[in-house]
Amino acid sequence: MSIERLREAVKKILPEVDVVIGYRQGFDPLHATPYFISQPEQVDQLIWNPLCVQNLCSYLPFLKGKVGVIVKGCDSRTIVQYMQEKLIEREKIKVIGVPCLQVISVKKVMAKIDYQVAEEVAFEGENVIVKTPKETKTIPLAEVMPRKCLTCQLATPLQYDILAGEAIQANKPAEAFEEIKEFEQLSLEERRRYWEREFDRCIRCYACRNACPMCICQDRCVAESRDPHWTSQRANLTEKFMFHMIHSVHLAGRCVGCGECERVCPMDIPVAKIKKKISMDLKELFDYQAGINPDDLPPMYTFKVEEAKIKEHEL
Amino acid sequence: MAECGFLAKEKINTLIEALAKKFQVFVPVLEGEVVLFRGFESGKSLCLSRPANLPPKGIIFPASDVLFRFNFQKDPEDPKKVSVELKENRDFPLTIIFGCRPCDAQGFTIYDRVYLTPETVDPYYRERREKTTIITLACNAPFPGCFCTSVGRGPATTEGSDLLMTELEKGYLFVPITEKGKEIIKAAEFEDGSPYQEEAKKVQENAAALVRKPFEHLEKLPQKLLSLFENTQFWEKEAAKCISCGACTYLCPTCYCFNITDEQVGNTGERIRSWDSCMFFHFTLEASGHNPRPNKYHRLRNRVNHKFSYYPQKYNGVIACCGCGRCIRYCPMSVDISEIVAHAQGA
Amino acid sequence: MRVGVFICHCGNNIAGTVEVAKVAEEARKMPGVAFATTYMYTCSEPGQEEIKAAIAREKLDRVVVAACSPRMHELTFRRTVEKAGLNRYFFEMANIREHCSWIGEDKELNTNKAIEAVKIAVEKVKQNKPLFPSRFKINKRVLVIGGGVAGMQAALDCADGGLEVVLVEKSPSLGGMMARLDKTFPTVDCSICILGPKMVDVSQHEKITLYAYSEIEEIKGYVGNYQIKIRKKATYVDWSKCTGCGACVEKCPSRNAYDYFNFGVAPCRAINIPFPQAIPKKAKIDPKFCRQFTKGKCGVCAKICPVGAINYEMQDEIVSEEVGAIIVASGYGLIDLDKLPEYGGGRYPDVISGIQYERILNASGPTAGHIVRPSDHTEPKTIVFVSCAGSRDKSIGIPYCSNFCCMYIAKQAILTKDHIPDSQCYVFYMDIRSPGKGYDEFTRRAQEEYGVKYIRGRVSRIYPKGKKLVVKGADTLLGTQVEVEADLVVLATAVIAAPDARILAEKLHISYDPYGFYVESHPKLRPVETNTSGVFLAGACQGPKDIPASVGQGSAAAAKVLSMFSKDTLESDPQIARVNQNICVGCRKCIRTCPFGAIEEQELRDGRIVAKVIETVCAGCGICNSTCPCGAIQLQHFTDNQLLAEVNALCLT
Amino acid sequence: MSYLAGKELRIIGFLCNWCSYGGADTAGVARFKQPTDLRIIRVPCSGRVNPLFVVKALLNGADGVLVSGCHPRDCHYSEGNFYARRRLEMLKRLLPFLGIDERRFHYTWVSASEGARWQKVVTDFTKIIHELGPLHPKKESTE
Repeated sequence: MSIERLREAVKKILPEVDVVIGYRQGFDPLHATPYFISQPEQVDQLIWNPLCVQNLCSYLPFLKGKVGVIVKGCDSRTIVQYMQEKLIEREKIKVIGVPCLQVISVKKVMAKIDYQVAEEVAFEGENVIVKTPKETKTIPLAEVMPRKCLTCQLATPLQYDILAGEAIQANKPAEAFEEIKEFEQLSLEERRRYWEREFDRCIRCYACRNACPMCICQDRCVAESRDPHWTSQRANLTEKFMFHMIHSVHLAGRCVGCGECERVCPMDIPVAKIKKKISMDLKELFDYQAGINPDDLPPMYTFKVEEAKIKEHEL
Repeated sequence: MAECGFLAKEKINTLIEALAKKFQVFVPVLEGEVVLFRGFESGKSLCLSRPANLPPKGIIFPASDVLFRFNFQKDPEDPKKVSVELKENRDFPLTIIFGCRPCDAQGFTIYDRVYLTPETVDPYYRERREKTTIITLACNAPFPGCFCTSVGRGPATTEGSDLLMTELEKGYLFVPITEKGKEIIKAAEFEDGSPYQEEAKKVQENAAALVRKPFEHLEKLPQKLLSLFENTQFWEKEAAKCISCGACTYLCPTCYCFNITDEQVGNTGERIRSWDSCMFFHFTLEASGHNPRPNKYHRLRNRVNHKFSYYPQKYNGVIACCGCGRCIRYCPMSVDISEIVAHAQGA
Repeated sequence: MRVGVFICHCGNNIAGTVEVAKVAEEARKMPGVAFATTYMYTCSEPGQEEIKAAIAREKLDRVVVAACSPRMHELTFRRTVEKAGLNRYFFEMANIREHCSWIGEDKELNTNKAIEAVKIAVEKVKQNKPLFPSRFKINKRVLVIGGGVAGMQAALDCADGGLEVVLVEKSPSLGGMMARLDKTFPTVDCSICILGPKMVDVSQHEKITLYAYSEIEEIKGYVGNYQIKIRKKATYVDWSKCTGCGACVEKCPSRNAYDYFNFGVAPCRAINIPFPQAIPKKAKIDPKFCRQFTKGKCGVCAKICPVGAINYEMQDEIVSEEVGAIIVASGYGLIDLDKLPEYGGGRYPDVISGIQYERILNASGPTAGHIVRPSDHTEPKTIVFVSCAGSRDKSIGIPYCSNFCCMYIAKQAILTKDHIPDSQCYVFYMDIRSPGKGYDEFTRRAQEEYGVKYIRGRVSRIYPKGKKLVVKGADTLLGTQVEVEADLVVLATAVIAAPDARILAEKLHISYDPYGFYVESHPKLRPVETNTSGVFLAGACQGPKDIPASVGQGSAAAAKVLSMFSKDTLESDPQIARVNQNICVGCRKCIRTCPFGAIEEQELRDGRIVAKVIETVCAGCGICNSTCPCGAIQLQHFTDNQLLAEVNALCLT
Repeated sequence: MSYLAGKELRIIGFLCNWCSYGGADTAGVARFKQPTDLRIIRVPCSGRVNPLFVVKALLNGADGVLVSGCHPRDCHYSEGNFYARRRLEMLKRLLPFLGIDERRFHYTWVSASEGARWQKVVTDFTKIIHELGPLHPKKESTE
């Protein structure tokens, strides 16, 4: 898809909305950053490439007035989930859909370039070319794909008012939760130690929470409140573990798998894994996937008198 | 002439092994893709190739510190009579922070002005600070987002360090900065470092030249920022993409804000001092439910102003930002404080 | 905080296996506990006095009693602390009897368990907040669902008590099942003769509004203030004009309509009046059979009707009523004959159900009271009654006893003998259940005076042989096989829940058992109450019942309503959900999950949408509380912090 | 922990007031002997039991957690246990993923009349927890 078409689309809807949320280059060529456009002249700075990773929909519930937003296929599940939960007024939102086959994981690129400063970044065919003071490195996009892209089924967004580009078909295998099933091969003890090791790094900066499009409590999160007093300020494992359980349980049946929680973690904790496990179970239990059908009901907020898949547990 | 020492690369571990006999030594290690400071255990391999994701500030200013424990005792005769006993938690071991970066070390000097001002000395901080020796590794290249030279510092600034090491082709040059640093040089086995000082100087200059300079001339900045205080439009624009998490402040070597809570179960409990962040809504939430900084732009404004306006005004011009770039590098939305400062200058 | 802890010996019930003195001693060490003691019987008058005295003497502001189950005495002690000037919710109970002293053998373990039970209660009570009930006005009208004998009794008692009653009956006439019976046991007096006057009283009572041929469409609101929507089904006859003269029925050309009132013993006309004593005595058209509807032309009744009451265009009508309480007397149903193939039910015309036989016996029934076989209208000489036809039979999911079959079989046998002196009745039975007053004597009379042959055993199968039906069964007393060649077989078909009992239950928010019978609040002590306050039960909707029991419950339910309405306002339980609107982020999840529709949106001045609890509707389940992600909505007296305090007390100390 | 170390383990039960708490009372009235480990927290409805209470208990020192409510369809509030069933099932499947044996958490339905059933539930569950042993061999310090 050409950047021109996107800029056109933005220019086209700008008069109808207060602001359009897109991307521009961040502090270096390897980092894109959300861009709030309210003036036509800003549009020239707008960019679109696999570095545009952030899920811009996360801003929507907190913005008043009419808003335009650039939405990738994966991000569009956020819109759908907001609709399910009536967290946005869809008619107040102008969704500019962008076809997308993959973004890239900046963390993975950083690892490939030894965490040097990226001076230039270019995309050629299936590669991303990164120039650092030391070297110029050509990296196949496939090698720096974030996990969510590996099983992406939504090359074209589920929801859009304008599609900047041609609708395209996803070219990835469907989610089979291999990663989860693999992990479940480990012994209980190993799993326990794994999480203790990972959560031990948590500094409770709440980046995962605040970047999560479904964490709509934000400032009111129970993780910081004293009433209710679910967690203390202790920096011990129990409290860190508890916080991540709160996040995961609150996301049960709501997580749209955008992976923001994991992407933004400065300590590189695989926090999306737990949510994915829950999503896997709820899919099996209730044949439910968050953010696919606007008319669905999140499974934790409804029930059936006879639950086909829940058997009584015997002791 | 300071008798500086030189050590071949492969000897680094031996050095630390030796130090570890007398001190508890914190070293940067690799966990997954994350570099962070952990207590040294022999066999553990160091990661000196890049700055730690999380600066070592927690070693002197813990993320959560039990200041004291309290214990209520009840008179078995008359349960209405209750006495309380306090146990302070203040005996800390001699400590070495090994391999942090100049910016990390400077962070502590920012704290010192606050926690060691004679009229309000923080005993917990002082105790740890005095017992800690900081061995810093100069950067021989900048890292994504960092801008130390713009805030009047550099990849080899010595301020805050006790001993500055520079990576050279064959090994590391150790230049003592303080008495504590000299002690280390004396204590351990070093070759004479003087022949390597030239090479070190070059390495350091090269590095400094490569560091990006998003802004300069900070003299007028404190005043300028104050004049922008009421400019809601400016701050709302800058804060639009901020998601108000605490990554920037918790990863910041100069952020020193804390919260104090008592946690009691049964008759015993603890008073805990834990990191807090001005980016959080709860930071300024008052008991009444009123919050003077209800919006994220209020909070971002405070973070910028604290570092570039309030602090320098209080402490003769010293900027409370060491330019390590972590808040930029790790910001979920790539909010760039250096860009905001530049915008402020231009506004 | 100054918590007082009172540990009850309960005679030896607790002290026998728990060292109460040790519990008190440990309690004194607990944070916030200012006083702890033991007492022989804390719930006794002096025991309560002791608590009051201690509250005053020790300046206690919270009280914990460690004794029996709170389900037993929580209210008692709440009143006690209230009398002593504390808020009644500054009280907690530790159950160290049912959950401790009575179930554990090891005294040391029991004592320790009791100590921890006290610890939990102490930590909880310290978190408790004073709560105050609010009062709300009640609408002193009552809705009675079902115009059978139970419903009518309830309606009349309420109306005589001065209440306005709305009576909704889903069939075209009052009377229910009893109106179909010929005689009643054990007095063998004419059913309709004793029921008729009641029906008349109901229809003429100025305080009773009767909606016949109507059903409950929707129920909104809460105890004291319900809004009811009633569907008046189309009869296609303007009842305000219809005089019940019956001319239309005479002339109706469609003669093969199903006769619901007579359980299809014989067909009836498409337009009909269910029975001579029907109230209201009005005609109605069954569009399934009426030619005007099926063929689109006929109109005979419209031509014949002297008052022009026929209206083929009539539509269902929805009317609204407001009431303060509801009595459910929706009655029961009967298992279909074809559910009993081994008895040839549904296949052989001369195998009929007990209720059908009642209609055959009845002088105003389709056979004008002459006992004839449905197949060839000849008089049967040998009649076999099969009891427990479906009842007490797990294989078809009816393990329970239908309660009154044994009795009506005896009655029907006696009546048969009266009608046909040279007839012989046989009864196949499992047990004869006749515990009522004069009941057993009655069944004996059937055997001893009327020569009814009772055979103890199940019938294995029934098959036709020429004009007769062979009934094969075992005589378990003689241990022999028996075969009876019968002219007519009467099956005492099992009593089941009314067809749409479940649908109604869901509208009422009351629970029902696996068979669809409504569940009372307590099987012994609250037999006519339900768990939904303001909704009461009467008659067989709660389980198979005979007439006197149903009438008794009708009156009981009425008495409950009358006593509830003896006050002008009701006190609402303050243990309900409350929203901290500062915290609420308006995600609406609580609204979606509340079973009672007790939470609504509210827009604040700053435009924020937040949740708001309708105090009188909230039942205090706390689903919203566990649903709310930010803990803004908290169930009072069971808040997160209160429960966390209990968890922490157990985990962290 | 002030439970009798060696003899008991820490087992916490969340019981709905209307059915299971009554069932436990019924068991008591009938003197149905049970192991003493269980500590009961009374809640109005199983629907009140936020799965996070279970997590909180297990993370902070409980060796087993039991949740018991009214049988489906018998909920005093008509729907509470339906929500509980979904949420607790989700949790039961999640726990082993975190390395906590799912047998340490059991949820079931016991009515006020099922004293014998309650006795069995408590006895069997306690037995299982004792087979599994303590979840926190050395209790973590609070720093």
